[in-house]
Amino acid sequence: MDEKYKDGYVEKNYMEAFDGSGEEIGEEVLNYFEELFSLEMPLGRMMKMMPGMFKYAKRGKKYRKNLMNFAPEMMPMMKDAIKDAVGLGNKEERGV
Amino acid sequence: MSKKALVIGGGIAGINAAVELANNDKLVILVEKNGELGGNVNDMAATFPELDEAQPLLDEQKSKVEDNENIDIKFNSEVISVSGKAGDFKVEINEDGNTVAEEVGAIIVATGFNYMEPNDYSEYGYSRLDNVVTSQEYERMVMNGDIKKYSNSNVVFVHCVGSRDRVKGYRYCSKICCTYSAKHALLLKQEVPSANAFVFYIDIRALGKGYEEFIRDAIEDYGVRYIRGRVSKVINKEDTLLVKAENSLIGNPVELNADLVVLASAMEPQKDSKELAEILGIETDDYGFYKEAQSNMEPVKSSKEGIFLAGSCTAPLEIRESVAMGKAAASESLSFLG
Amino acid sequence: MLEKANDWSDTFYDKWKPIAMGFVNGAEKCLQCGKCTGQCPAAAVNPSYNPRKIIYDLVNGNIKRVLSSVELWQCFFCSGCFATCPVDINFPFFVFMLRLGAMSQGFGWEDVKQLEKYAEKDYLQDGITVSPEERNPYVIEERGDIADIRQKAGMPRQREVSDEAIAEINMISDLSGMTNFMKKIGGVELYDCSKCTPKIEEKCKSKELPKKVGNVKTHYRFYNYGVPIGGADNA
Amino acid sequence: MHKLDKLSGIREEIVADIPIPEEIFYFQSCVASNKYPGIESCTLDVLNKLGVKPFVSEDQTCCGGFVTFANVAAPTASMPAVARNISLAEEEGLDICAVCNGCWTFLNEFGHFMNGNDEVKESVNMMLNMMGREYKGESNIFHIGAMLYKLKDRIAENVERPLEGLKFATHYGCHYLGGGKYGAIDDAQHPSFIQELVEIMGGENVDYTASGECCGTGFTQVINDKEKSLDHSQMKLESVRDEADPDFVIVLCPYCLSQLDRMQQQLDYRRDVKLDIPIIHITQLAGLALGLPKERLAFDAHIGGQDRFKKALNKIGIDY
Repeated sequence: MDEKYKDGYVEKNYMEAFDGSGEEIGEEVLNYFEELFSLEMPLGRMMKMMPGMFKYAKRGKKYRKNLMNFAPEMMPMMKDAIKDAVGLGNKEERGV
Repeated sequence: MSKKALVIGGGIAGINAAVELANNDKLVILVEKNGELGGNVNDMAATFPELDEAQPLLDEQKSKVEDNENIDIKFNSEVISVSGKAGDFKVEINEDGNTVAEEVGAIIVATGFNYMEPNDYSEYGYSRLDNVVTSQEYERMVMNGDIKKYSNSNVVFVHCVGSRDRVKGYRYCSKICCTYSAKHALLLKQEVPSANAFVFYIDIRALGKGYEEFIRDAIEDYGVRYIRGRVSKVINKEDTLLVKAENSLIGNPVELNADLVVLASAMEPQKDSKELAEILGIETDDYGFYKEAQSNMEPVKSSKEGIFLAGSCTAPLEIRESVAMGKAAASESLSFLG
Repeated sequence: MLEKANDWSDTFYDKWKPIAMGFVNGAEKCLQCGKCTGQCPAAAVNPSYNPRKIIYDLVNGNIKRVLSSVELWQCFFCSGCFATCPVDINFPFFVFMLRLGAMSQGFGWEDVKQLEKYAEKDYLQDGITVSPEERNPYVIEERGDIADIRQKAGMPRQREVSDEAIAEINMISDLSGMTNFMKKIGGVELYDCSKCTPKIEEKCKSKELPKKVGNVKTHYRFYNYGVPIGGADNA
Repeated sequence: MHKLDKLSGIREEIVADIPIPEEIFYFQSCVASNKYPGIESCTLDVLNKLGVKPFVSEDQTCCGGFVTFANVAAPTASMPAVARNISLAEEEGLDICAVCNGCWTFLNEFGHFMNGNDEVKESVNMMLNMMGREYKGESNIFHIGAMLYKLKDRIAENVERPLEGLKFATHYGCHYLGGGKYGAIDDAQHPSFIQELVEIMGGENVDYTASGECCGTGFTQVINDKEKSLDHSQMKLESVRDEADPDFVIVLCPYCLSQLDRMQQQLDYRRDVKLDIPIIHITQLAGLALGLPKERLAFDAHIGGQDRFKKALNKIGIDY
């Protein structure tokens, strides 16, 4: 058996591998899931998208054209995102 | 003038309702779908929890009906229409192809249940592998002595086939499978002491007088081995069967070579129970069992006045309770028979 | 060890269902019948692995035990449990979600790191997850170059994926946060057991482990569902 | 012991719903392209021979199932990747035919999920719109096994090389029948449609105990926990060798093919277990019966069972 699974180590049981209580760990994981699965478009997410869009646009004319066609749709989303960013804090209002 | 009563179904509940009414000097019409009385008890080798032989007991019950002058038994017949109200029903019965009209004061429904055919349970290989049988087939094997050939072999009993399963079966618990599987294991041990009996269960639900003791006896006195875990798979391995399950008290998977696998198939409502309900104008639940007027206080009254329920057409029941319900339904119906 | 049930999270399971958008649900229906474990190929080779217990812990809120377990990472993703489950629980999806949860707490990165190359080098660069390059020298010896076989069969030496397609999946990767996610995996430094000396090993037991490396805290996982039996093979 | 004639689990209603199209979008699989090119060439030829024109798109990428379920990619990336691939077929107005259980389940499962969840669909479409694409959710996804079963009459008419005297064992793989139990054409525990196809082609079926077991890849276990993966494959392959001793094992999934084929070599080197079992994909089986030349079958990409390949193929008149 591998050393790290031997009695001495297992005795320092899984309880000590965590910093908080079960409830706290649960909250942490839930927050992480929320971020991972969120479908909203907050400003931060929009900013993260920018490099990807630049990279895509740099590939050639055809790609730029695709993006340009999409631009009119993007403006209202940008506005929404900025509005959300101003009214930060209340997640329920943002419809998460 | 007193009115006739109609009893639908000649199983153990219907027989008792009819006899009870006849003993009170009422005329009874007993409608039976098949050519003989007795219903599902005909396929039974023994009863629990006393292990009495079932057939002599049933014969005694049958003779009470057959010898009774007040009871008119209609074999191979079905109710085709019902009209009128409580105390004054007009009924049409199809008897061997001829339509007979009758006037009755009260109707007792005792249509019983059906053993589910576990064809959808392909993981258990029923009707795909040899030596995988349902409990009903197993009882017949006991009666005609076929189980004698399983000496020195492993016989596996599988609980909850079709019960407590919302995907391929029914959500309800069939109530009696726990005890009758113990009965099957006991019968095996009595007939063939050299065979090993293994019972795979989820929970043991021995809800009846003497049932818990019956199962403990099977474990303690006869050495039937109980393993907690629903069987996952039965596959064929050369000439025998390989049963795969989890021993969920220990938490490890187990494999077992078996020569016979007995599936405790669920009790389901009769296939045509909803059609009959429509003819009678009474309510059923989602599965097709008949609904009582009030589940606790009015267990034998149906949703329509003058129509009474008895036996396993209301829910999975044991013999004892079916008999009690048949008698209760008879006494309640007396008030409509003048 | 005595476990304290009031340390479990009562709200976790209720709250995570809406977050998962209905993708995984129904664990509360579990009957604890064990049909899943009985047919499980992973349970057949790993004695302590048990899907039934993992579901049980999840519903009851003992997520600490689930997330820190080695067993969570032993699932074969074969869906046999889903096929046979009497209440239709799609267990592999739960494992998928729980592994993500475990990663958020710093478990299992060593497994995921080994797989990262398939996403970064193959999927995002060529558009195909399995690359034509063979990593196993024995296979090359036996079979030769796959491009030759393709040519002999009358196909182009390499399956072509258009530049546009690759640009598009790269953009999807950036937009959906996959690129960031992979950067995180790439940034994890793992403890190399092969370089371990008896001295370090001594430290390893006495010193606070797991330690924080790079951006992500990495932890060793535990056999939380019973130390495997069967000798050295099962370590 | 099998009473196959007595009760078949094939779901006729699902089979009846499969259309016989003139053209179909052939969804290329990563393992088929880069490890077993025979699957790719056979699929193209077999579909052509059966009167269905395969449409191949260079814009199609990998389904992304592996990176998602290996937890390498954020799960949010998988939906748009699936939607993008399906939208390619929608642009052509075609249904999709996948040769791999994984591709089939992944496209089907996630496609269904998006169809039933407008919020997700909208968000995914926003991403796709940036690239000038749109996911509508109109194309159906079929497995090649189901397609071949649907076309069994045409196969029967076109058999050029009857597989007489050959014994076939089957391995259906987990993700078609088990994982996709609501969309698959056959029962998860006692499937029989490959056996039926084998009979049509004139071959003989043999059975073994572990026929319903997983191949042992365990998705990522073969990389992360190789010994356990080998344990399981060894159990399965030994059961095949000892009980059935077939000329070919037919699989539905290229990933299973890769595992069962390559682990024979690994088992030989690591554990000194000698197995000589040819593993072939269902399209290669169809290719054999429909008389494709040996180059198109490309059995030389397979590692295990080369001696048996030679023997079996010589039996039906292929100089291998």
